[in-house]
Amino acid sequence: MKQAQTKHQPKRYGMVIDLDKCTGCGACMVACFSENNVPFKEDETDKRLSITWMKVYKVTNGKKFPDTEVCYFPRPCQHCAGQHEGHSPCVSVCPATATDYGMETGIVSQIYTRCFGCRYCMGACPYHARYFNWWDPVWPKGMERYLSPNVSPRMRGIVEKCSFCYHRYQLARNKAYTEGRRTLKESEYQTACTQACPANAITFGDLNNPDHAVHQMAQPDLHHHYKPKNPHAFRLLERLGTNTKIYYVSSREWVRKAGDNYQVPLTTDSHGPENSGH
Amino acid sequence: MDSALIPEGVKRCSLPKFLLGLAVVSLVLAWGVYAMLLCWIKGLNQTNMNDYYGFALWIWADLAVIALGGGAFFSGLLKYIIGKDDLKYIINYAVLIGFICYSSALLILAIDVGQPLRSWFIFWHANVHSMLTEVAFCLSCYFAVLTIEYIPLILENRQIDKVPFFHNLSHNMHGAMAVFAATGAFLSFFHQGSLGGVAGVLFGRPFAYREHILIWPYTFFLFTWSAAAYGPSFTLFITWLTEKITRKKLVKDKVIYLLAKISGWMIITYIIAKSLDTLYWMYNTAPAEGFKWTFFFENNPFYTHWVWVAEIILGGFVPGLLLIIKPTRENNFCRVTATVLGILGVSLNRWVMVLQTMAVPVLSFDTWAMYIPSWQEVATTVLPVAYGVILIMISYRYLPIFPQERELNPIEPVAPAADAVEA
Amino acid sequence: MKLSRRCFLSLVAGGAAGTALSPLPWKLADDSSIWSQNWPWTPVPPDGEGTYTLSTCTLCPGGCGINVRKIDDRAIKIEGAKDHPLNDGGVCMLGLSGLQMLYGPTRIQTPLKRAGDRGQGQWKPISWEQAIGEVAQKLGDLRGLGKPQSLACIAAKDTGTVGRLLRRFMSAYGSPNFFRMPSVEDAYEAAIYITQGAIGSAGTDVNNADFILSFGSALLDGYGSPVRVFRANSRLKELNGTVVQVEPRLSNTAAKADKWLAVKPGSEADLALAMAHVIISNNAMNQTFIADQVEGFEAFARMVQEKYAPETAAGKTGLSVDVISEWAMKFASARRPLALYGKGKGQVPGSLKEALAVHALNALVGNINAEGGVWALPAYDYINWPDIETDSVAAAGLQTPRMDGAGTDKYPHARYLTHRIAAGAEGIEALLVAESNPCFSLPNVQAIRTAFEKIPFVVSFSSFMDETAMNADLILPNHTYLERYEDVPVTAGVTQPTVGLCRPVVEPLYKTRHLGDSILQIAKAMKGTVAGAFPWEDYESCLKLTLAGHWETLEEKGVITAAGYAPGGFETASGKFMLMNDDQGAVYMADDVATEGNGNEYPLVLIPYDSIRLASRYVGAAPFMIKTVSDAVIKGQDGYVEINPETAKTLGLADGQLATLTTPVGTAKVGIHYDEGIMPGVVAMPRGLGHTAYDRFLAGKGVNVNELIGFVEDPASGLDAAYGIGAKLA
Amino acid sequence: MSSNEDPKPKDVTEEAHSPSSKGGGGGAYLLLFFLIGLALSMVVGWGIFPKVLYSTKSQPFDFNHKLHLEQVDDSCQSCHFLREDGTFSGAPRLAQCIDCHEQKEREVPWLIYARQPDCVFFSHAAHIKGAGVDCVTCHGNTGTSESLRTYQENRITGYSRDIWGHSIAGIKHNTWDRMKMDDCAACHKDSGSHESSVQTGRDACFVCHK
Repeated sequence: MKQAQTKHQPKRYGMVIDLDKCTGCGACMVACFSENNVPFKEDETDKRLSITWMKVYKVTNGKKFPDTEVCYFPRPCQHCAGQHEGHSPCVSVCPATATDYGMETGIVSQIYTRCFGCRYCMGACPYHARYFNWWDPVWPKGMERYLSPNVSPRMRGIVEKCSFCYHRYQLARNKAYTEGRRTLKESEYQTACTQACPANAITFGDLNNPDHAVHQMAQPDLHHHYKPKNPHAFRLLERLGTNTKIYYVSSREWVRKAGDNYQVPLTTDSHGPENSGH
Repeated sequence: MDSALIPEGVKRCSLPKFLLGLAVVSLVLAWGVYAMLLCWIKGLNQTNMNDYYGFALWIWADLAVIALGGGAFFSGLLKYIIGKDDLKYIINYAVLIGFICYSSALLILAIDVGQPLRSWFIFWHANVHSMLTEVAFCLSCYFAVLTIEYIPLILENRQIDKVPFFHNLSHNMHGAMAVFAATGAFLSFFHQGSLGGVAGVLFGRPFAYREHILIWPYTFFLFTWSAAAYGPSFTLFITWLTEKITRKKLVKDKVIYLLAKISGWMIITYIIAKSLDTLYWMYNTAPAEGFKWTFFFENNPFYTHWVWVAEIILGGFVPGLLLIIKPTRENNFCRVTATVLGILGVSLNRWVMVLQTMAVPVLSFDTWAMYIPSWQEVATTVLPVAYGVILIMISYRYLPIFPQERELNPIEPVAPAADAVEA
Repeated sequence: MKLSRRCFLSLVAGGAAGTALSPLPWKLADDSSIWSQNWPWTPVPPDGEGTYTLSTCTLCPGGCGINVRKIDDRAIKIEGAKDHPLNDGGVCMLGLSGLQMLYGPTRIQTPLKRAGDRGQGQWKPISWEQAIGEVAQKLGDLRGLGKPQSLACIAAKDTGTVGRLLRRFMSAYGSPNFFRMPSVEDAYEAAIYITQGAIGSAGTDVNNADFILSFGSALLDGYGSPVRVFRANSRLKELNGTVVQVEPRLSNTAAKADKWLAVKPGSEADLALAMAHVIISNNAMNQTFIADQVEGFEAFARMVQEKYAPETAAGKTGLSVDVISEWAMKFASARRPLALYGKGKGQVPGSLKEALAVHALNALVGNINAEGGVWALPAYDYINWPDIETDSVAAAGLQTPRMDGAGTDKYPHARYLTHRIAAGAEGIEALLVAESNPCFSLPNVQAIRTAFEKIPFVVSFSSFMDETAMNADLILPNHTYLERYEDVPVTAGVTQPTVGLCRPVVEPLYKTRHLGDSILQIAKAMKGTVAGAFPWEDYESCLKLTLAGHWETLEEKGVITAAGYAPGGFETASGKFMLMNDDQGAVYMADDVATEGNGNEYPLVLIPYDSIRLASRYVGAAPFMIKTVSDAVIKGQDGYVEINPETAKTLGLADGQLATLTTPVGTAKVGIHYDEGIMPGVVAMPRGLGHTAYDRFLAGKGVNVNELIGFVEDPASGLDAAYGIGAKLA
Repeated sequence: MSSNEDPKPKDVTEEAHSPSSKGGGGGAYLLLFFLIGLALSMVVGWGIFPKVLYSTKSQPFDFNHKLHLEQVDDSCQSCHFLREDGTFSGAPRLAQCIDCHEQKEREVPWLIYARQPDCVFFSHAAHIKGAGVDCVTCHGNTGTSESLRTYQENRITGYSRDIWGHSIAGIKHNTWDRMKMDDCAACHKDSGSHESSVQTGRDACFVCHK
């Protein structure tokens, strides 16, 4: 494995989202829009043409009034590691190396200037976390003044997605370097959605670091592709073997089932995930 | 007028009539070109694709034409490597059709990418793990091969052939043709396969995903196989169509039957393999990823079980058997029907592998996504067809594509203008 | 000939070869793709020095602390202020979108004078001198005619230096007709006054309660100080506390609550009193509190026994007797139960009966002025200005009764009956509108707009071209909250007196002026006692003098709280909590407030609901917010209503189809959205859509529910108590 | 590939021989013309094209780095410094100039030779503090220059010519001659920084991109 060659324990940034706390208010979405210069159009009601790196799904238990229940699923890019580190559905298929998997952070990157818009990665992503710029991004006159220089605005004809606010990591490291440090504190690198969440439903940190809250909440099992040991935690479509870094926690069983279908009982010796990589 | 350019001993319609026909097709071409420019200048918002349908009509068209163009490499393989010498009477046309199909595929890809100016990154910054990279390389290499195979045909134009340099060039190229045929077959094996791989490696899309042999999913081999099987059918169908339009017999039945028979056996064997693959997927692959196979054919208006009936029975076993069984094979109607069914079958297979894969909801709380192409997409997909027709018209008129034409259509001293209705 | 052609060919061949061997094709290929990576029409945000400015958000009454990230002089991101007593780093969608308003296309960039007819949107830019002059002139004339009372003023709030400056101006000018935009505070203030004799707002200690019984309050959609309530809810999740939501619709709050009690619209008061009945008959109330601090318990007990048996309530609410009893007892037996009043974000005052009933529940479990309960919060005392010397004109004007009848013998419990502007604006000769959008957010806006047409002179101080500004004669644009200083006293349910400081994050972008300064200058221009009432140089000095000692703390921390504040005893005559007296008796015995439109003609009930993804007060939702709105709410330009499939099918309405929604007040084209989360017979529509002003990202999307719903006056208080309206779909 | 197997081709060759024998002497001509074409295109490609491709702009005023360097005590960092938050100040703002100079009213619109495109995240902190790279490595001996070079801008891309380098062939002699991605990558490789990219086996894209 490549980690071996690096001098130190690599990071594995990930998220734990408490679905009991999440209220579906959508602050995470807008925090993301404004942090990452996400463009907007006059009509955003066709959700399949609407760029939302962080998207909140509304899910119901399908029961009739008054037994109906609703749960909200915030869905950023899942930053899949795949069955062997870095074999994400999208990274493996990009023909021009425009999307990459960073061993140091476990973050799936997207380089807008490298991407030439073949959209293969979008077809590969089961979470619909990737978005194509069908239009040129246009800001009403004057509004371009709020654009952040830390995130490059995207041009028409390329794919974009959640980056775990990677620029915040870059800036935090800048600060660390100037202070003669090489390591970051847990609080120094937090994503915009995590920071904004009014319900404190999102937790972000290094899944490899036992001191970090995400590690304690999700209890990833390093020997089984980081499957959560916390019985209330689960990952979207666990059985695809995408080995994602977004863990969801819910006390409601129907919610956990909605997140990852348990059509075939999931057992650690199930060969399902193994089949999914190669 | 242009009689000097027309091959000796064959009859062609009058130039005005020819130009008229050309003009009509060119109108369609122009429509397609207009749509193409719209997509390049205004961007892909001109299409009905969306974030669920990153791949749509265009990618299907690519997969389909390349499968149908498979006749070129396979008949090349049969003639030069396996030694089915009779095929030399149809191979020119197979090459021409292949050339058209592959150039069309490349054109469509050039429209399909969001940043055409950067499309060369696929070569320059290639990611060798990506099936699409493999496609790009093999596709363009094989297109080069097809061009090389097509050139001598052009050189045989009466006037060009007069130039000794070109004459000798074409003559020498003939010698090397076996090499090119071999190269072509080799390249085709990989790009046909990698096109299958494009869908087969998507482990995030349980509907398309297949287990692997080495780095290649089953669909890799199925696609190569199906291209070799249905490609010749397409060649046969186009030949038949040309004969109908020109009202001439252009290739001897013996040759037709031979190719039909081969195509038939290839189809049958392919469809059996395909059925096994499907069964394995239904009862192993899909469940392993947490899905019951029926899920992929429910709760949506279009993709139901009839898809399989159409693809495997009507598009597979039926044409396969029709072409294997001698009486039906040698019955014009049955044979042509078989080739048509085959063409539809393989096209449907490519459609399903691309479009249904996109339509299926993977997240349990997501819904089926349906899609109807915009007129710009349709126009740009029709564009290559028009272009193909034009290329065939010109080639047929000025090049000796069908070696048996003169023999089959001896010119009577007095040529009644009537028989000269054609493309 | 042949030769030359071939020579030409070889020339070309040589040229091709040479070109290929030169950098030209390769560099061009590279540069053209680099060009496509830096298209000149794709903006490149200039980099610079990054800084943060601490301020306070004023886009809703919540008063959250915000920390605005800047690059050089550009504001690029709004974040929640860490360690702020209300939101501690959290921030809602509206707060996050502030920059789209600051830099947005709907900003009014200079004083404007109406050129065409009202509402035509034809304006002539004028100088500030002229603008101030014209207002002073007009108002001077009115005083000259001896009818200062014909000047009215509508504002979002009456607290803080700006609110107080407006009121002070009205008094000095001589008009009693200052209006505050209606809100649940109106009813809460009345209830607190009646039961506790205190003048002030209600603080709800959600942070320390362990059982919250919410009567339709949108805890997770912007009720009170939104982030504060969110945090309280999350805290309850951690401590396995309980949230019970009483509402006809599966709102976000109901969805996340531990129990959703789906009741028929308008039956909340009956449920509350029935629960009181259960608690009393089971002797589950807080005996000591009742004994020591409550007056009129017996009378109250008798009243609920007579009129509010669970059986009756069961019929009215649609809940079973068992459910009512079960949750009444759970409430009573909780350690720190808290019943909340106020539907949605609290934009409609609601019925006094319901407010009292809910307050009574709190009294029964003894959590009035107690930790985890409801506190009476006095008006803040940091504004001590000299009394106004009024001249005879003003004195006379102030003697005239308020034109809405608030505070009169008929409606002693109401301070403002702002909705009445719709009914009678005849008396109004001139109107000042500050930081509010009555032409959009008051019920029955058609009536409001007609009333506006009757008002000869309307001045708007809006920063944005909203519906009210569109219907004004003069616009004196205010700075946005990101360009100005202002004190922000928070009354939205907080238990500690809290004042935030809103401060300029960026220099004013346009030729706008602080509302406070506009008032000061108008007053000064009017000379005499009016001018005399405003001894300050400008607003900023007024603010600093007023805040005096607090100023430094605010500058540094951005907020001050009277930490450790605890309310004293009750200010009633008896010094006890007045659970029941004759006034209240009358209120309790009165019938429920009915909706407009009888059941035969209007078989359905339309209820508005609040979504935290939409803004329905002064400012309109920003593009970012609209982007997040579900396609089950707006699709294209059409607004969709939630309806139970069962009901829809009986009406023959298919999911997704368009239909006509008719109420006694108005008609609109709406889309049908099947939703199992809503009670049969009810249709729901969000507030905040259907704007006619603002930009193309907001205008024309969906339907403004205020065009379909009117106000219904609570006989007891005169306040608007409409919770819905009869409706029919076809 | 044609397969016409009849005697025709032979006759054709015979016919065809006559014209070609006439044009036999043409061979030399053909070569000549070929060379002319070759030469011309070479001149265009290597000589004219680069001149046309770049426009030249001169700085607002001629700045003497050498002179300033003698005046200040903290060498380059005196004017080009890392801010507290770790970001790099870049070309000095007016605010810094007026520490020594008399008040000027507006910012100086410097043309930045080393400006990278927007997609690049370059961390001066990482290079200066982290790796101890000195300014010269990338910026050359600007510090000792007595006047400013003319600024050349690529008409198509808008890039400063320093990025591609002044040799149109892209040949570099010094580390600072070129500033393309490959140059960054090469240096990173040599300095043995983490091979953290799955795809390239070098540094992950996000290390230097935003």
